[in-house]
Amino acid sequence: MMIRLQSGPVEVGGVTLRNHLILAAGVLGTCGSSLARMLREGAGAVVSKSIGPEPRSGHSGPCLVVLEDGVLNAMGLPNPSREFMGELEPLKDEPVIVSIFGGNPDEFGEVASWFADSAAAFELNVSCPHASGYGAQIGTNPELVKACTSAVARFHKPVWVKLTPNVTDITVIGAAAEDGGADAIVAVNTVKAMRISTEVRRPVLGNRFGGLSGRAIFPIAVRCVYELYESCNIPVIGCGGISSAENVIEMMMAGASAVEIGSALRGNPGLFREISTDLYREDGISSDEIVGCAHE
Amino acid sequence: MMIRLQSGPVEVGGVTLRNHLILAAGVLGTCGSSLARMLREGAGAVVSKSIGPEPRSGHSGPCLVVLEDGVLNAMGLPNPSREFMGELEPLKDEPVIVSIFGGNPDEFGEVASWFADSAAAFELNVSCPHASGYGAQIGTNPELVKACTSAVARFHKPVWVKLTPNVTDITVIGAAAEDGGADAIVAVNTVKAMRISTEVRRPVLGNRFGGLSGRAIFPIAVRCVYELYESCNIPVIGCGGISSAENVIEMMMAGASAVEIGSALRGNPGLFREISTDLYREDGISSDEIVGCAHE
Amino acid sequence: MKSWGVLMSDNLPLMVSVNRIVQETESVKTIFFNKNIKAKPGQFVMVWIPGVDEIPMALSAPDAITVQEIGDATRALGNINPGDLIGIRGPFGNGFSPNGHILAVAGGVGVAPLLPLAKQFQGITFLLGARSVSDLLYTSILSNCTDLLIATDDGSAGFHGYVAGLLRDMDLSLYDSVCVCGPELMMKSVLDVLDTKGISQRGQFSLHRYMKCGVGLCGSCCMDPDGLCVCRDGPVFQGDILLKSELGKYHRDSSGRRC
Amino acid sequence: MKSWGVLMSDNLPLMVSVNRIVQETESVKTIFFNKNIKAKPGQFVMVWIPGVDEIPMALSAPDAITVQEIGDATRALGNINPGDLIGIRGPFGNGFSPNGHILAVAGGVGVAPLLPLAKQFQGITFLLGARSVSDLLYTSILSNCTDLLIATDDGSAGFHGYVAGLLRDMDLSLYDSVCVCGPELMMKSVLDVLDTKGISQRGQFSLHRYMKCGVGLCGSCCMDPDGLCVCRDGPVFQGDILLKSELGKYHRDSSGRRC
Ligand SMILES: Cc1cc2nc3c(=O)[nH]c(=O)nc-3n(C[C@H](O)[C@H](O)[C@H](O)COP(=O)(O)OP(=O)(O)OC[C@H]3O[C@@H](n4cnc5c(N)ncnc54)[C@H](O)[C@@H]3O)c2cc1C
Ligand SMILES: Cc1cc2nc3c(=O)[nH]c(=O)nc-3n(C[C@H](O)[C@H](O)[C@H](O)COP(=O)(O)OP(=O)(O)OC[C@H]3O[C@@H](n4cnc5c(N)ncnc54)[C@H](O)[C@@H]3O)c2cc1C
Ligand SMILES: Cc1cc2nc3c(=O)[nH]c(=O)nc-3n(C[C@H](O)[C@H](O)[C@H](O)COP(=O)(O)O)c2cc1C
Ligand SMILES: Cc1cc2nc3c(=O)[nH]c(=O)nc-3n(C[C@H](O)[C@H](O)[C@H](O)COP(=O)(O)O)c2cc1C
Ligand code: FES
Ligand code: FES
Repeated sequence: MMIRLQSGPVEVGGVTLRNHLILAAGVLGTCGSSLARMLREGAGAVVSKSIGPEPRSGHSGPCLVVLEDGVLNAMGLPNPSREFMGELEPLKDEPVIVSIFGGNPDEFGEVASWFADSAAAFELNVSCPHASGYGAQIGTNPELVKACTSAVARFHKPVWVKLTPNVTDITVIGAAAEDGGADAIVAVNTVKAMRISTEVRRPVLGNRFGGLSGRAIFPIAVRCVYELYESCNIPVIGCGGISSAENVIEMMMAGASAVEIGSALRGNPGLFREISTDLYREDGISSDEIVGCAHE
Repeated sequence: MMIRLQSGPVEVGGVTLRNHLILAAGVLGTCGSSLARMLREGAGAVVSKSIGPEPRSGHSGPCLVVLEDGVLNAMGLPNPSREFMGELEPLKDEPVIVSIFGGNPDEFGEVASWFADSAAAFELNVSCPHASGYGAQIGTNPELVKACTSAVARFHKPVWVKLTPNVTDITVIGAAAEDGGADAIVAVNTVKAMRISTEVRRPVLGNRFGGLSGRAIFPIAVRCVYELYESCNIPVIGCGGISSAENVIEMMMAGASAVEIGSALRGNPGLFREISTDLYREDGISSDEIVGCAHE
Repeated sequence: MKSWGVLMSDNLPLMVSVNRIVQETESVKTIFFNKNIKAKPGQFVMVWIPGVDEIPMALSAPDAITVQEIGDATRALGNINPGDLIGIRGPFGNGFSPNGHILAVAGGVGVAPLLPLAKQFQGITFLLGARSVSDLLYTSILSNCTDLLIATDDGSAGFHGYVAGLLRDMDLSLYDSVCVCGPELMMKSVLDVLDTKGISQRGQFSLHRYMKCGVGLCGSCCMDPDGLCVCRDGPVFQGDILLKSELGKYHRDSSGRRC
Repeated sequence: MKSWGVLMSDNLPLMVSVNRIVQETESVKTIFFNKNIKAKPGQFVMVWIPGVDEIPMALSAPDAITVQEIGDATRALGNINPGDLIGIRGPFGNGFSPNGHILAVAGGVGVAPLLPLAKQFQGITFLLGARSVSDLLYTSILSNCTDLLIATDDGSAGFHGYVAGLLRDMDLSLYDSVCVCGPELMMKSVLDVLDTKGISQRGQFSLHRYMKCGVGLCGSCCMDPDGLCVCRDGPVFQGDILLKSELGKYHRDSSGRRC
């Protein structure tokens, strides 16, 4: 009964992945060495921490709390900016997608220019729900999404645009990315959320608001991927709450050509290998046979 | 350390509740007898199933699946329409809020007219994420929300407007409800979601799309209540994933004057009494002392 | 978290593959599938016919349901083929809780939830009713494991008349539990007999109500006057609780209207 | 699901109330609180000072942390009062795994994670280093439960010089485990001594890196060249693994830049 996929490289959104399982942005992605480690641990490709126009320390803590069924975080886009170029040097020719952000199309273009040689592709973070002036503040505006995508598309590297689920209609934003020249859509970033410590009567996160990830959001992510698969003509990469081979198959049936995995790596850096072991067989079927099959 | 609230009736949004714990719309709310039962089981007030202009059978099944950390449903607003008036007869003078829906302001007005004598208040369902032409298709449009609210406000009964979290900015919709004359905001309805059965390669719900409720959405609901408390001048009633007295306190600190509880009643119809036992003491503090205290 | 097992993660419907279909009568089939569902006699499952609907069904065996074709979903089940997948949620509900000497009373397809009971407990007296001899279900199994009495409306086999009639003339004081399932009016008649004899509390009736969720949330199966959920508080109720209920008077359709 | 207990539901920070503050040296305080955190020696917690920040701290006792004031968050902890609430996430990390004869080497506030070790294991030889006699921490406790040797940079007590100097002249073959915590350059010197003597693999070093999440997700504590997370793969690493690492060369600040 279980579906097994054929092992081996796949090409999605202009990038040759070693398998369908990609490290999600912002998870173990600030150092070249941790990105390299995730590739060694079996990731088919890795997305870096989101890199912006200036170095940022991020929000004050707590930046992350682990809930029973998910993770709530507000890192605040800490990143070394331009200096991240150095981290990528040992990763030449590896499938490293550089996640970038900016406050406007020019900043997106500027950041992209630093990595135009080293990145296998760009992933545009227009979806972080808790960094003011960035992320979702761009990703909820179709015109800005289109303009930022165009600003990066001119480097002739594949451009993936990562969307926020915190919008009334995600397909409108997906269409804007596609219009701007995106090669793939990544869906989704975290869901805007909050928890409060009742004892000290204040939100637990330093930034008050944060983003929910992990198992709790899997049904929301599946829905977004399903909607985008119907409305877009470019590949969709599923992200949100994936923690097993079964989840991967479900995302693919919703319409994902590949998946990104973040929170489930907590406490289990060997997860990519584990999922691969469950998911792949030499005589497995091609993922083409199941991507989007739940739409028929 | 634990906060205990004073027991006894409270007035919220124009309704005198027996306590802060309200049965959420659509849960055990189609018959007068099940509403009466929930009041006997200790609910401070009950909201009926959403009643619309015509009887509806709802979507074909499956209509609901229980997930590890939540519930996914697409009932499709089944309701007896006008005949629901008969169900309310034995409930005169009980705190019964009638949830209503319609496809436009006139329909909202028409349905409200049937219950203008029997309802303690109206709750406007402009937020169901899976019934085409109704619910969230109205609740994502501020003008329509305002107009529907006004159409019901003319019956001089308290009007609560229940919002969907599936919008870019929930405070805009909250403001529209307030402008329309709402006495309280209820936040939130379910989060649009989907699961797929990988074995049969199709969404598990008959309607494909559904709404996620239960524990998984609690952090999302807390965030929405927190945002609305800052932006609105009318009381906010918190709903989404509440299952314990601690969750109630957390919602109140986010800004909820009362709460609604739905999914957590699964398998535990005695939940209202259990939470009350944990939450109330004769010498407890007034909820005024904690409502919104996480904003300071 | 690793869940490539028999059950899908979470409680998504368990998909089972149809093995074998037995035509029991003109309108009733037993559908056997490839997995066993562990349940108490009288518990039920929600059966998903992909693309059609999901409906409540008793388990007539750990790996079987017994379906009478009456509408869209049951007809779709009637047209199912070996190898087809159907989804199972559950088991749900309370099931029968018999003790002592057991009398089972089944009308038509109501025999389904009583069949596992007959197999599990020894020495049951079983009253099986149907319209006609050709509508009798599972007579050979039941005659093997129970003390079987038959009633047919047309007298084509056994007692000529309704099962309740058969019951009226029996010495019910011999039985500690009377487990009943069948059409609502048949159950109402049985309840009346028990009531007349002052033993309604010994009756355990498995009710049928329109159901959507099966888990006590949606409210579509609630009964007057106590607001009991047939799916969670039932489907089996003690007779004395039903005496003052809507049973036999009205029920509610898919929109919640009384009918 | 019912969770009005000591721990909040989920893993939100456990709020503890400060009981007692002991000024140990000019810049170091021990903060005792009202709940015990069960942890292995060398595991750490994330300490939330509401309204300020959250920082990693060793547990110097099940109900205590030992804080050196160096910046905003540690200064806020220095100004804390009895009755104030702080939040605790954790314990996190691997902790020490000593075996056989244990040598502990502490520099400055690095004594914090080694104190529970000293209390738990008998017969430890403990080298305690500090700038000056007035900076020495926990000497009376340690002299009671360990074989204590002291080193001060200025010679105001014990050996005159760095602890690594003291170490160089000892017969390290007596020890199966060498557990170390202190300033990074001190730890690097200790590692070099062990390496020279060919026993780097006996060293267990508790590292300090900038941390945000504590649970191996955010990547802010990762080390070159293997991408190990100090918060999850550490904070304690075996010496031989550190030999080829960034230790003593550079680390990363809150933005991820090397410094
Ligand atoms: C707990 C429980 C256990 C059940 N077990 C079984 C079982 O083992 N075998 C079995 O065949 N059925 C069983 N049923 C009944 C079965 O669920 C219904 O027959 C089915 O839902 C009808 O679906 P449909 O789409 O085929 O018909 P619909 O299109 O829903 O209905 C067709 C017509 O039949 C009427 N109808 C619907 N349900 C019933 C009913 N129960 N009795 C008489 N008329 C009805 C409707 O009002 C409508 O007019 C059970 C029901 C419950 C609640
Ligand atoms: C696993 C672990 C356990 C720890 N245990 C303890 C403990 O038991 N007691 C204790 O006092 N501290 C401990 N620390 C160090 C402590 O976390 C930092 O001192 C604290 O985070 C500094 O926060 P701040 O806001 O006060 O200073 P910041 O404002 O963050 O920093 C102030 C200045 O100090 C520098 N600085 C920051 N951290 C260090 C450091 N570790 N060493 C030297 N300079 C630094 C910064 O670069 C900056 O210039 C531990 C750290 C880790 C990773
Ligand atoms: C600690 C943490 C940091 C993250 N940082 C980023 C980031 O920098 N850029 C980004 O696009 N997404 C970021 N995300 C979102 C993830 O890439 C991913 O979209 C989200 O967590 C949902 O996937 P998951 O449930 O598998 O974690 C971060 C998530 C976490 C938990
Ligand atoms: C089975 C079911 C039916 C529902 N029906 C309605 C409805 O008719 N009208 C409505 O406004 N909300 C409806 N809801 C949403 C709930 O009222 C509530 O907003 C949501 O479930 C979140 O709360 P919870 O997590 O406590 O269940 C329904 C929810 C469920 C689970
Ligand atoms: S079927 Fe939903 S409550 Fe019983
Ligand atoms: S502190 Fe986040 S990975 Fe270590």
